[in-house]
Amino acid sequence: MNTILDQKHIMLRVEKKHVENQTHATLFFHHALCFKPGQFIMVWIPGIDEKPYTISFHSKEKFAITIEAKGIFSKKAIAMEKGDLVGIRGPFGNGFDIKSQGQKAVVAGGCGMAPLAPLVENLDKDTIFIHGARTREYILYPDRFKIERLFCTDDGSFGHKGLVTDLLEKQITSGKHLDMVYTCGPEIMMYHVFKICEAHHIPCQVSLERYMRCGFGVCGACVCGRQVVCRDGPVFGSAALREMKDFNTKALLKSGKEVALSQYFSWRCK
Amino acid sequence: MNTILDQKHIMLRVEKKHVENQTHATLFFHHALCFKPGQFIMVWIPGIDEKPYTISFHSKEKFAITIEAKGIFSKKAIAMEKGDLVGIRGPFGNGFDIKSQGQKAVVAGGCGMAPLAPLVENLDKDTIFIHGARTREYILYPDRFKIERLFCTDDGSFGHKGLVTDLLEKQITSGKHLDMVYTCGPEIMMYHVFKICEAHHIPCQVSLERYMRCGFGVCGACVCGRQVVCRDGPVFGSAALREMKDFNTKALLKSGKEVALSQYFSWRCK
Amino acid sequence: MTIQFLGKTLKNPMVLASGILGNNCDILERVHENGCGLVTMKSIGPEPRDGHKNPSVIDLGHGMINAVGLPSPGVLNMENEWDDLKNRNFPLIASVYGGSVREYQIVAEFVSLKKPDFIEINISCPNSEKHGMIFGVNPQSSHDVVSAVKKVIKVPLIVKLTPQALDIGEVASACEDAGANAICAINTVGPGMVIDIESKMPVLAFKRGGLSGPMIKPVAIRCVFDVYKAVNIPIIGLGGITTGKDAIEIIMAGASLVGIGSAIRYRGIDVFKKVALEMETWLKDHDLCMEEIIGAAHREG
Amino acid sequence: MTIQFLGKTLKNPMVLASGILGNNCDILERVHENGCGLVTMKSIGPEPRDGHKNPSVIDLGHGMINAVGLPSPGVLNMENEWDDLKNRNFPLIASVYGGSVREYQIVAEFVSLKKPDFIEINISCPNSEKHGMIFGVNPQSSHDVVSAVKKVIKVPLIVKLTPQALDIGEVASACEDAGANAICAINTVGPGMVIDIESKMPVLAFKRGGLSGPMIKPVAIRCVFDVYKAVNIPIIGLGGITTGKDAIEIIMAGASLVGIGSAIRYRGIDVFKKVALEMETWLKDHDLCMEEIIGAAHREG
Ligand SMILES: Cc1cc2nc3c(=O)[nH]c(=O)nc-3n(C[C@H](O)[C@H](O)[C@H](O)COP(=O)(O)OP(=O)(O)OC[C@H]3O[C@@H](n4cnc5c(N)ncnc54)[C@H](O)[C@@H]3O)c2cc1C
Ligand SMILES: Cc1cc2nc3c(=O)[nH]c(=O)nc-3n(C[C@H](O)[C@H](O)[C@H](O)COP(=O)(O)OP(=O)(O)OC[C@H]3O[C@@H](n4cnc5c(N)ncnc54)[C@H](O)[C@@H]3O)c2cc1C
Ligand SMILES: Cc1cc2nc3c(=O)[nH]c(=O)nc-3n(C[C@H](O)[C@H](O)[C@H](O)COP(=O)(O)O)c2cc1C
Ligand SMILES: Cc1cc2nc3c(=O)[nH]c(=O)nc-3n(C[C@H](O)[C@H](O)[C@H](O)COP(=O)(O)O)c2cc1C
Ligand code: FES
Ligand code: FES
Repeated sequence: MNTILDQKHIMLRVEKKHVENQTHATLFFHHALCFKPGQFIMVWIPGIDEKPYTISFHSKEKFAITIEAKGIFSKKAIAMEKGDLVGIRGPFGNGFDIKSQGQKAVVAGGCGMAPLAPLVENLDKDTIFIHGARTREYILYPDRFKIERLFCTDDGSFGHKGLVTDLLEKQITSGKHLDMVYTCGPEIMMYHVFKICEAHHIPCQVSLERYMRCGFGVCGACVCGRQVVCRDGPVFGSAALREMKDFNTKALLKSGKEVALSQYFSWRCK
Repeated sequence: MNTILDQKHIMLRVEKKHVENQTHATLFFHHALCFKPGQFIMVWIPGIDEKPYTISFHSKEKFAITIEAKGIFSKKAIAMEKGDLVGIRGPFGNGFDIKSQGQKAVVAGGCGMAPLAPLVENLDKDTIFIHGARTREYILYPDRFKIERLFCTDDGSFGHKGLVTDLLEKQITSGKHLDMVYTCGPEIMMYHVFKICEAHHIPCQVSLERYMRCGFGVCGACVCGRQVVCRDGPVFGSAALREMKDFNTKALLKSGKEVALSQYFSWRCK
Repeated sequence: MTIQFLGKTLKNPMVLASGILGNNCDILERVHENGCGLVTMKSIGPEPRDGHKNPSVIDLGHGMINAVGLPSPGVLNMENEWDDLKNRNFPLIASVYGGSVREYQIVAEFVSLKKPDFIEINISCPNSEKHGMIFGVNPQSSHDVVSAVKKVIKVPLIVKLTPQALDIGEVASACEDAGANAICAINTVGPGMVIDIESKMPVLAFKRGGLSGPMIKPVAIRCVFDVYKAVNIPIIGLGGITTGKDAIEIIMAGASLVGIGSAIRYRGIDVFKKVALEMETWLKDHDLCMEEIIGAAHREG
Repeated sequence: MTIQFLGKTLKNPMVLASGILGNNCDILERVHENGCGLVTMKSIGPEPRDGHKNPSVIDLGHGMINAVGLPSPGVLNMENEWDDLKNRNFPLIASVYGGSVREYQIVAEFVSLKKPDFIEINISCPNSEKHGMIFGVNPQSSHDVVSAVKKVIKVPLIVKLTPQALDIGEVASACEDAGANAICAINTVGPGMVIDIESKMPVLAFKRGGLSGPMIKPVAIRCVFDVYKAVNIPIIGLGGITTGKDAIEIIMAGASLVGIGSAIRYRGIDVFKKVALEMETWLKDHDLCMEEIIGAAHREG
C-alpha cells in the first residue's frame, strides 16, 4: 500500500513524449512511483484542469501516461513537450488483483490498453491477450509485449474485423478454459465482456471511469451506486459488478446530477 | 536525540510517591521516556500551572521527578497521591555531556541533587561526589548510590559543617586532579563552583534554572544573555558561562522584565 | 450507544459531514451500514451548478484543502435521488444552500416536502463567490435566514456555522433565537491557498479553498466550546475528528453528535464504526456514559 | 541577497517574528548572526503584564498553539534593554500593543524616541482579553489606530494583521490609507483550543490560543495574496514558513520579506541561515532573482 504521504502533490517535468498516433501520445516522467498495475494518478496542467490518468508504463525510476485527445485537457496534454511542467497526485485506487491462479485473458479496447499494459508485462506468456482499436494506426504499443496479441479493428485494417468480444467468445467456445479476464475500454465494451464472462462463469475485473475530483474517496464525485470508483476501484470484480446498478447505465455529471451513461459521455467539461 | 513527536503532550498518573523529607517528595511514573541525564520535562497539574522539572530517576519503563515544596505549584505537587493525573511534555534540553574522559567530580546542593542523580548512576566509581544540604534530613536519596558521597550540611548535623565549595576546594588543594566538574544547586553556589574551577583550569558543567513557558526554544521566556536555557541548556559548559553576563546576576521575570537574580528569587508566580 | 436527537433515535452519535460522499442514496446507505448514525446529503442549491474546475481537493498531509464550489444538480433536478431516498432505512439530513434569504427559503421548502429527517442550512461555505458564507459571519443575517427557513419547513432545522465568524457564539445564539433546533459546527477553516512555486500558480482552480482534517481540530474544539456556552440547543461537532479520542474531546467541548468528513481519507469509509468503537471503549474504561461528558470541559477547574 | 526595505539595507529578506525569543538584545543579536536580516522585539505594552499562566505554549506536531498573553515589562520599565540596543549592529523592529488608540499612541511615541529602525503595531493578537485583536478585524478601527500612531512616531510603521478579519485586504488597504509603510501578515490563526480528555480541561491556562507553524501556512499564503492585491506597500509574509520553498511560496503570494517564528522549534535558531540558503539555491537553479518572483502568483495563468 502507498502511504498517504506518498500521495502528496508534486511537480514533474515531461522527460520524453512518444507520439503513438494522431490522437494518442505517451508522456514519460523520471520519478520513482510506488505503484500497482491499474492504479491512476491525478494530472494537473497548471492553468487548465486536473484529470485522472492511468499509469501505462512503470519502471523503478520512470513512469508514463498515455493520453487520447478528446477535449480541451487531453488535447493540451498530448501537445506538451519535453520540459513542460505537470503536477501529479497519487497513485490512487486499488489496481488489478494479480494474485489469482490459472489461465488469464486480457481484453483491451482502444485507450483501455493503457492501464492493462503494465499488467500484461506482469502476466505469464500463455495469457490470452485481445486488443481492439478503430484502425491499424490506433493500435497502442505495437511492439511492446512479449505475449502474443490477437488484434481486431473496426475496419479490418489489422487483424480480425470486428469487436474484441467476438474474439473473446471465439476463444471460449473453441474450448479454451479461462480463470480470470481483465478488461478495460469503453464501458459498453466492458459490459459485454462482463456478460460473456458471467455466462461462462469466469471471474472478471474491469476498470471503470467516472468524473473525479479528490481521487481519494472523500468528495463523492465518482460514486457509482454503492461504490466509490476512485478508492474502492477503479478496478471492480464480478461480485461488485453484479450489484452495481449503475454499471453501463448511469453516471454523475460534474454537478452531481445522475444521468444515463450516454448523456454522461456526450457531456463536455467546461 | 528525541524526535519532536516524542515531546508531545501526554497525560500520566502518579504510580508511586516517595516522601523524601518534610519539603521534598519524589513522584514515580510508569512510562518509557527517551532520556539523557540533565534533561527536563514540563509538568502540568490540571487547573494549577505547568513548571519544568528535571528527571531524577530513570529506568527503561519508569521515571521520577523530585520536587521541593516552595510555592503553590510545588506544594500541590508534593501533596499528590498515587493515581493523580499530571500532563507532561518533553524531555527537553541538552543534558549533561558525559563523553569526556578522566577524573570527574559532582557537586550537588539541595534539590540540585535531582538532575545529578541519574548522572551519578552513569559515572565511574572513583568519581568525587560532594553533596550539601541544609540539615541531615534534607539529604536526598541517602541510600541510593554506589559511589561514596562527601556530605556537608549548614548546621553540621551530617558530614562537614559548611558549604560544598569548601569540600571541593579541599579536594583540589589536597592534590586531586580533576578533569570535569558537574554541578547543580542554588545559582550562587554554582557560580562559586565555576569560579573555583576557572581558577584551577578545570572544565565544568552547570545546570541553570529560569522561568520557562514553551520549553523548546521559541517563546524567549528563559533567555539568559545569548543563551536559550530550555534549548541550549539547561546545562552549560565553562566556555558559555564565561560569556554569560547574566550568570549569577540577572534573570527575566514572567513579564520579561530583566531583574537582579535576588529579585528574581524573591518573586512569586501568581 | 443509541441516542436521541431532536425526537429521533440514532444508533450512535456519528454523523457523516455534508459534501462528503453523500451524492446518492446507495452510498449514504453504505455509510450508515459502516457505523454512521446520521448521514448528510451533499448541499443542495437552487440551480444546477458544476462547482469549480479541478484541482478542487488536495491533500496536505495533516489535512486537506478544497474548493469544490458547491456543485449541485439543483433542487428541481433530483427526482431520482428523492425516489431512492423515499424508502431509506436510515435517518437523513438534507443540506441546503442559497444565494439569498429567498433562495434558502425556496430550496428548503421544496426539500422539506421530500421528508428528510432534518434540514441543515449551510450558511458557512467559503468556496463560492456568493453563496452562504456571508450569512454565517454575521448574527443578524444568520437570524434572518434561519427565521425565514423555519417558516416554510416541517422538519427540525440544523444550522451549519463557519469558524470565520468573529464571535461564533453570538451567531449561534442568533440562530437559536430565530428558531434553529440544532447547530452544526464547523465548516472548513480559512480559506487558505497553496501556491505551486514551479508554475507560480495557486494549485486550486478557484485559487483559495477551505481547510479540513486533523489540522483544524483545535479551531473546531474552540468553536464548539463557544457555541455550547452560548446556546441551549444540541450541537453537531465536527472538524478534524479522526479518532475516538478526538470524538470524546469535541463532546467534552459541548457536542452531542460528532461529524466526520476528511477522516474517511485517512481511515476508510468504516471510520464511523472505528471511531464509535474507540469511544465506547474509552467510556467503558473510564466508567462514564455519553451524557455525562457532553460539555464536561466547561464544568471542571 | 541584500535587500532594500523602507530605506534600510538588510542582509537578506529573513525576519524574526515578534514574540519569538526577542526578549533581550543579546539574543536578538544572536538571531541576526544566525542569518536573520531583520529582528523583531517581543511586543511592548503600556503597563507591566505577566501574561497568562502555563501551560501557555504547546506543540501539536504540525504546529503549535499559544496563549502567552502579551507579557511585557511595560514600556516605561525597559531602560536596560534600550541601553543595550542603543549600540546594536543590526536592524530592529520594535513591536507595540495597547488597549486603546490612545495607549497605542503613548507606547509607540515613547518607543519611537528609542530609535528602532521600524515600529510594528500588533493589532492582531488573539491571546488577551482586550488587547489588539479588536482593532485588526475591522478596517475602520485599524485606520484609526494607524493614523493616530503615525502622527507621533519618527520611524516607518509596519502594521501586523490577523487572518481572523473577514476581508484582510480591506483592512490592509485601510492601514495603507492611514499611512502604514508596510504590512506584516499574519499573526496566529484561530484561536483554537485543546482539551485534555483525562482531566476534562482545556490544556492552555487561558483555555484558547493562537495557532502557528506549518499547519497555518495555507492561511498565511491566502492572506498575503489578498493583501498584495489590495495595497502597494511592501509585505512581511509569515505564518508556518519553515523551508526555503515555503519562503518562495509566500514571496510569490506577494511578500517582500519573510518572517519566521515557530520554525525555530523544528529547525533550530539557525533556521534563518538555512532558509536563506535554500531560497538562494532555488533561485539560482531557476535563474531567477527575488524581485522577479514577488507576487508572481498574481501574474501567471
Ligand atoms: C481512473 C481513470 C483513469 C483514466 N485513465 C486514462 C488514460 O489512461 N488515458 C486517457 O486518455 N484517459 C484516461 N481517463 C480519462 C481522462 O481522465 C479524461 O476524462 C479524458 O482524457 C478526457 O478529458 P478531456 O478534458 O480532454 O475531455 P473532456 O473535455 O472532458 O471531454 C471530451 C470528450 O470526451 C468524452 N469524455 C469525457 N469524459 C469522459 C469519460 N470519463 N469517459 C468517456 N468519455 C469521456 C466526452 O464525451 C467528450 O466528448 C481516465 C479516467 C479515469 C476516471
Ligand atoms: C530546567 C529546570 C529544572 C527544574 N527542576 C526542578 C526539580 O527537579 N525539582 C524542583 O523542585 N524544582 C525544579 N525546578 C524549579 C521548578 O520549576 C519550580 O520553579 C519550583 O518548583 C518552584 O515552583 P512553585 O510554583 O512551587 O513556586 P513559586 O510559586 O514559583 O515560588 C516559590 C518560591 O520559590 C522561589 N522560586 C521560584 N522560582 C524559582 C526558581 N526558578 N529558582 C529558585 N527559586 C525559585 C521563589 O523565590 C518563591 O519564594 C526546575 C526548574 C527548571 C527551569
Ligand atoms: C471535499 C469537501 C466538500 C465539502 N462540501 C460541503 C458542502 O457541500 N456543504 C457543507 O456544509 N460542508 C461541506 N464541506 C465541509 C464538511 O462538511 C466539514 O464541515 C469540514 O470538512 C470539516 O470536517 P472534517 O475536518 O471532518 O472534514 C466539505 C468538505 C470537504 C473536504
Ligand atoms: C509563543 C508565541 C508568542 C507570540 N507572541 C507574539 C507577540 O508578542 N506579538 C506578535 O505580534 N506576535 C506574536 N506571535 C505571533 C508570531 O509573531 C507569528 O505571527 C505567528 O506565530 C505566525 O508565524 P509562525 O507560524 O512562523 O510562528 C507569537 C507567536 C508565538 C508562537
Ligand atoms: S473522486 Fe472524490 S470520492 Fe472519488
Ligand atoms: S521556555 Fe520558551 S524559549 Fe525557553
